[in-house]
Amino acid sequence: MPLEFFRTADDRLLFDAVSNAFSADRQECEPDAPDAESRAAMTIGRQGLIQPVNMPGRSAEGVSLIEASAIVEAAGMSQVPFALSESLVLVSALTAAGTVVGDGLLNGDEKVGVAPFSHVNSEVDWVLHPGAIDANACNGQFKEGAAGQKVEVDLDLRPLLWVLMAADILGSAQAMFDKSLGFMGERHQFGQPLSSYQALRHRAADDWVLLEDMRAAIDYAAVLFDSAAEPGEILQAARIAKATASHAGPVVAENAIQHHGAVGFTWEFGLHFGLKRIKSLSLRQGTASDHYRLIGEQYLADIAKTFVNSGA
Amino acid sequence: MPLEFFRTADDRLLFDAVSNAFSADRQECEPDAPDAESRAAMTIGRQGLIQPVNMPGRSAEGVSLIEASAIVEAAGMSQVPFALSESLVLVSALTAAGTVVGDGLLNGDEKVGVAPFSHVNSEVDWVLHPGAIDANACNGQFKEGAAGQKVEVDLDLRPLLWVLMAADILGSAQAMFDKSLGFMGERHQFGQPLSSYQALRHRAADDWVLLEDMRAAIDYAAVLFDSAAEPGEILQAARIAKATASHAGPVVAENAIQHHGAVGFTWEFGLHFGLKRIKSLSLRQGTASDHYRLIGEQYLADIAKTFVNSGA
Amino acid sequence: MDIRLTPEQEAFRDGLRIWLSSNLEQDWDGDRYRGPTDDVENFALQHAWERKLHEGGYGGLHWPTAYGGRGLGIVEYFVLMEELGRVAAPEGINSIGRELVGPIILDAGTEAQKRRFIPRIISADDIWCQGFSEPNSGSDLASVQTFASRTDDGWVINGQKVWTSYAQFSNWCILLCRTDRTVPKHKGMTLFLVPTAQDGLEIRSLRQITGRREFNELFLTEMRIPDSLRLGPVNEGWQVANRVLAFERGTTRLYRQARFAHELRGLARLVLSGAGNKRADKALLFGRLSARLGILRQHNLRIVSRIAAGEAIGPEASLQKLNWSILHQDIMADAGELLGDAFLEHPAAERFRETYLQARAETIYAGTSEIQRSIIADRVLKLPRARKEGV
Amino acid sequence: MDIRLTPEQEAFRDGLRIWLSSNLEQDWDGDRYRGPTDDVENFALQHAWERKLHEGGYGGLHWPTAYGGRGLGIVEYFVLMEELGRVAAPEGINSIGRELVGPIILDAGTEAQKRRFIPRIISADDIWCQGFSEPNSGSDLASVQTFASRTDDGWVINGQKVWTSYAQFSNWCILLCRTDRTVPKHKGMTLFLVPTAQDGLEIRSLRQITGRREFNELFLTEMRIPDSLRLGPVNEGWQVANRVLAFERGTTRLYRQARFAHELRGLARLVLSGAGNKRADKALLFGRLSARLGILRQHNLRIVSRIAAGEAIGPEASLQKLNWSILHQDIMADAGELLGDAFLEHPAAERFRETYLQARAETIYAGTSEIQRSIIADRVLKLPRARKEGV
Repeated sequence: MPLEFFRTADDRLLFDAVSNAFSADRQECEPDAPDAESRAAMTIGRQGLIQPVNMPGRSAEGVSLIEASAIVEAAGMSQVPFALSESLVLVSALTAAGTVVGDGLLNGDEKVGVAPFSHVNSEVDWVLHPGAIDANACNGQFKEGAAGQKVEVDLDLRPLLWVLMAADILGSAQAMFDKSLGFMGERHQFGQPLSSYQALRHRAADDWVLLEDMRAAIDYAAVLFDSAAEPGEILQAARIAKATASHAGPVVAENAIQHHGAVGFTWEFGLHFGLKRIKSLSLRQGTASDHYRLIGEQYLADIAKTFVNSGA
Repeated sequence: MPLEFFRTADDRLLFDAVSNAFSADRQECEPDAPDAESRAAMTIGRQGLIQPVNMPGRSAEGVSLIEASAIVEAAGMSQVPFALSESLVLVSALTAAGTVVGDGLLNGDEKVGVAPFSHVNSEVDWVLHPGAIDANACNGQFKEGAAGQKVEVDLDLRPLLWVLMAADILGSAQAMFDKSLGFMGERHQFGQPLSSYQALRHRAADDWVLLEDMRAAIDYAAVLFDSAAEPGEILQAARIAKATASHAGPVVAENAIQHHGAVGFTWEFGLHFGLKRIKSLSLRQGTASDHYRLIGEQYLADIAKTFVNSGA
Repeated sequence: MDIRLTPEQEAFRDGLRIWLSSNLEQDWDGDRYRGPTDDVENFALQHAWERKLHEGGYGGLHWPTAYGGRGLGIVEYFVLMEELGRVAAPEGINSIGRELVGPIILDAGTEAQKRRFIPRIISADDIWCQGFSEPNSGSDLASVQTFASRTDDGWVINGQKVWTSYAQFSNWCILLCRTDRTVPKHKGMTLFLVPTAQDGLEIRSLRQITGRREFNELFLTEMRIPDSLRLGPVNEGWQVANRVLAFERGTTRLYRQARFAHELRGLARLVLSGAGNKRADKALLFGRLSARLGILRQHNLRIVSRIAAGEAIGPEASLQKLNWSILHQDIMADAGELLGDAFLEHPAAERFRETYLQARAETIYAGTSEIQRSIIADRVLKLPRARKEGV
Repeated sequence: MDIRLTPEQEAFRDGLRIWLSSNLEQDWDGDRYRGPTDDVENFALQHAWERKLHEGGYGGLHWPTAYGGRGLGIVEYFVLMEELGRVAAPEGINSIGRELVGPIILDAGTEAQKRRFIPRIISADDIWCQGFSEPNSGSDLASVQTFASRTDDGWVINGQKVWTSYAQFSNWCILLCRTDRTVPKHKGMTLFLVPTAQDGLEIRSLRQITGRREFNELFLTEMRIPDSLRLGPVNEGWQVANRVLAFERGTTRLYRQARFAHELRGLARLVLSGAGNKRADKALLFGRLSARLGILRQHNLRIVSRIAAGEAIGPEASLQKLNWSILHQDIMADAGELLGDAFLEHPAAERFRETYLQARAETIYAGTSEIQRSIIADRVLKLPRARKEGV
């Protein structure tokens, strides 16, 4: 297989299909309505275990992280009102643990949440506690039934969670960006479309670069995971994805509001749903700076190792 | 006396006079020529002690820090090839210490340097070691003859040094900015002057704001010093001036080069003299982040104090 | 240069501090500074505070005694603003009256208008709103379409306004209307003073992303007013408004700097209480923000002392608008970094969550950041343009 | 998606690594990567390295075997670029030949031109420079004034070029000239291949702010060349050059990312050796820079795999130009923060001091950052303009 670091026709097909499903769904429910949760869970709950594509014993229901991140990106783009990243990771964890709960979730009979996502946890049957963010520990994940059962799982869930949260930020930010491009083309000020003002054109170009940066970081971490690369490498790439999205997502979202002027500040226009989603995802599970520091600690530790070696 | 936080007609008169003296001087010497040092030292060496305006026993030769910073700003603007801030501070220190060396310096018979300004120190008779940057210690300054004499001085030289270095950065950055404005008005691309492109217009506006921010921070620290305000307050204001200039100076300077295009990258055009001066001043005696952190430590310590008080 | 207050000014400040400590509610604190989220309750609280300030003698501080003002100077006004901001006192609901309508009437109103309106602004008996923006104007204020036609005894007005803050609680509105379509657009507009409870004026409130309803749309249909409610000469509304707007940008809400400093102290207390993100570089972030707040205050000091010295404030005010609005957004961004999850969940972070959203509007209203940069490029730097451009 | 090399590609890389370890000077290290500061010495070193690479079989890697190339693919070329960057090998002096002139000749040259020039580019027997910019063109490349007039047997050229890197060491120059002043400016230009040792061509070198003399001015006075040195059709020089320039932006100097990574490792070693600024937030700064370097590599991977899949690279290449040039400047800015005084004084920081200056040019040459943003706004985002604007 040749070097292929771009989304293929198949990838785009999946993305479009999921996008269409989500946006059909969205037309029937208010963005903040809790009813929408179960609907969204149904849509994605069947996806099952996220695992490396070429892992021996990969389950038939499994999806690759590339596929999962396309699904979550589409969900962000359609503002699916559900903590999708966490749910997908949870399903993976439970399926990997092989409990009956896994089936209950796959069938949509049981509800799940991920700590510390309190808004999801209010009425769930199971809670997943991802391990604390830590540069050195790669284990530390466990799940726990609300009733107190506890099963260890053997999968480092952090890369999954970080990559999918980054994908959700990317989709949400892309949607706000697209809206602002449309608005800039229509809205006139001083007799010209907003899109003709160079300061806005250039800022839009910079925002597009940020979106592509997020996309590259997410795809890279996902493809490393899917190729069952070395765990430390996967973890570092996932941190880069989360750090990049946590940094760039709010910038793009806030600029999209700025480019809408006062209109973007109204509740009815709805840009705030995306802004809050992005802001929340970017602060949870480690801020941009938190992740950059962890990346840097690892980077410096690696250099120090070669340093000592070359000195010896 | 009413509230008067702006440069008065007298202040501007001094600034213009010094600027004229420096630029007359500059025409006769190459920016990097060592000969220019003594000439520049003559120009400013007579200024004597910088001390609070209304301090009892203020010497007749004394200048206020507002005046001294105007002089140094003018020197930066004319790219006087001499570490003027350090020299002025040194003269102050020596005058305060009341040694005969002070007279030697005032007459231009002796040369001085400030550690760690090694390029100045190569052929000097006296070296001044400003205290290490430290949030808590306000003493720690001493001067030392190259021959080993050592006299303690009772003046905290850090505020003087930081404010004057900031003023030098401001003057240098202002000169580069002014040059780039002129260039943008003359240079045409795609049939229009560069100055008609909104992205450049807006960046120039942001740079102007940065210049004004520096000016405000410098003037404030200087006026606090000149009014003999509380030493801790003066120190914090001087740190703000140095931090602001160390951050903003390089931004303005680098944008000025960008706005000149390839022309600004040529040795002959000479922008690099200002760039190097600014970069060097901004890194010495504490980088922008160093000073911001010290400001923040002080800020948080002050809050913690009120916190404990209100809790008690 | 000198930045010390005179003994009289210091006495004024000390008296004010004592008055504030006994007149603000005992448990008043920063986390309630935006007032209740219920719009009606909030109006009641804000309005009551404005009346209290007036009763305390702090209304119309630097306005002429002839119209009910105290006749003090800009420095005393600055001291008042700083002290109000320092304790995060309520902002009041009538800032348009105090900071825009009052100054315009004092500048361009008739003697009768001054006697009628100024005392009632000072006493907070009248609440004013501002009908300048329109759905298709936005940053391009001179493109207003709302039209006022001459009648025998006055004017009849048709059109639509938008982004009119607190119109639902106001009894008066200052309205910018086109009165001549045949002249260049800056030269055919006139200002009017309009009672809001009047036939032909419908007010519809808009919800903002903070959840509050401050904005309103105004629909004007054959609304009739007498000529005595015209403010300034016919067709010179733009010039009259702009003269004051330039001043306004420099001097209104001088309390912002002090209020932001109050917010930053609140953030620091929350972080020091242990709610913060353990990994954040607290010293760097607080150092940078507090340094920038210091510079913001110094620019205020400069503006105030220049006005005190009789100088005019022009486009330099754009610097201050740019600075405060961007700094406020940066404080809220750093609040996220400093608090991490707690920014989203901690009860004491509610004020920062709302202010994060509110601050998005601040680089848009009263002239977007883009407009401010263009003003600086045009009027301060005088950068040549190739041809007429709007922005 | 798949980012693994094939076994053949891995073998190629392993062989290359072995070759590099035995052919780079034993004490070669990053702090000498810019070469000697003496321009003549530097030329000798760079040129010798290019010959060595050719002798090792690494010249013309992805060019047709018919003209002396190795006939390998873009992925092998990418591997070569990464490995050269990883050890900070000399950049060579003939990048214009390899990355601009070669591709244009292969794309638009006659068979005779291909046979004559391509092998000598591969072997580094010819060194090329580029005469595109002029004193009054700059970013607006289409406004060139240097004019080539038809004669009986060829062309006579008059004009002036500037910013021509390494012209003083080149024996050939690719020249963009106006050949028709009566048509719109993009449609009246033609490319020529010109020997530099020729009557009517004067070269004057310019000193740069790094102290080096890489730039040159070219003065062309009644310079005569035969028609066989015309490259591509008359009056289509702009189209021919632009087709390749778009490609060039995406694929030339793929080694930059690896070279910057080498620089960052050098900076980290210097900081870890204790030379650094004790107060700097090392983890944050190195984390952010290394993350951005990772993303830069991923964009390269994307471009290379799209070319390998037969797709065209268009304006997306502007993304990469923006990213690498700004990241490089940010690395050098953070080097100052991380090193403090040592940035100015430490002998091992010399490379960072020079690169800090050199990087100022990188957001200017090969299309300024402003030009790249405009290309993205126009061609990727397709944002409507009100009227024709140059940038």
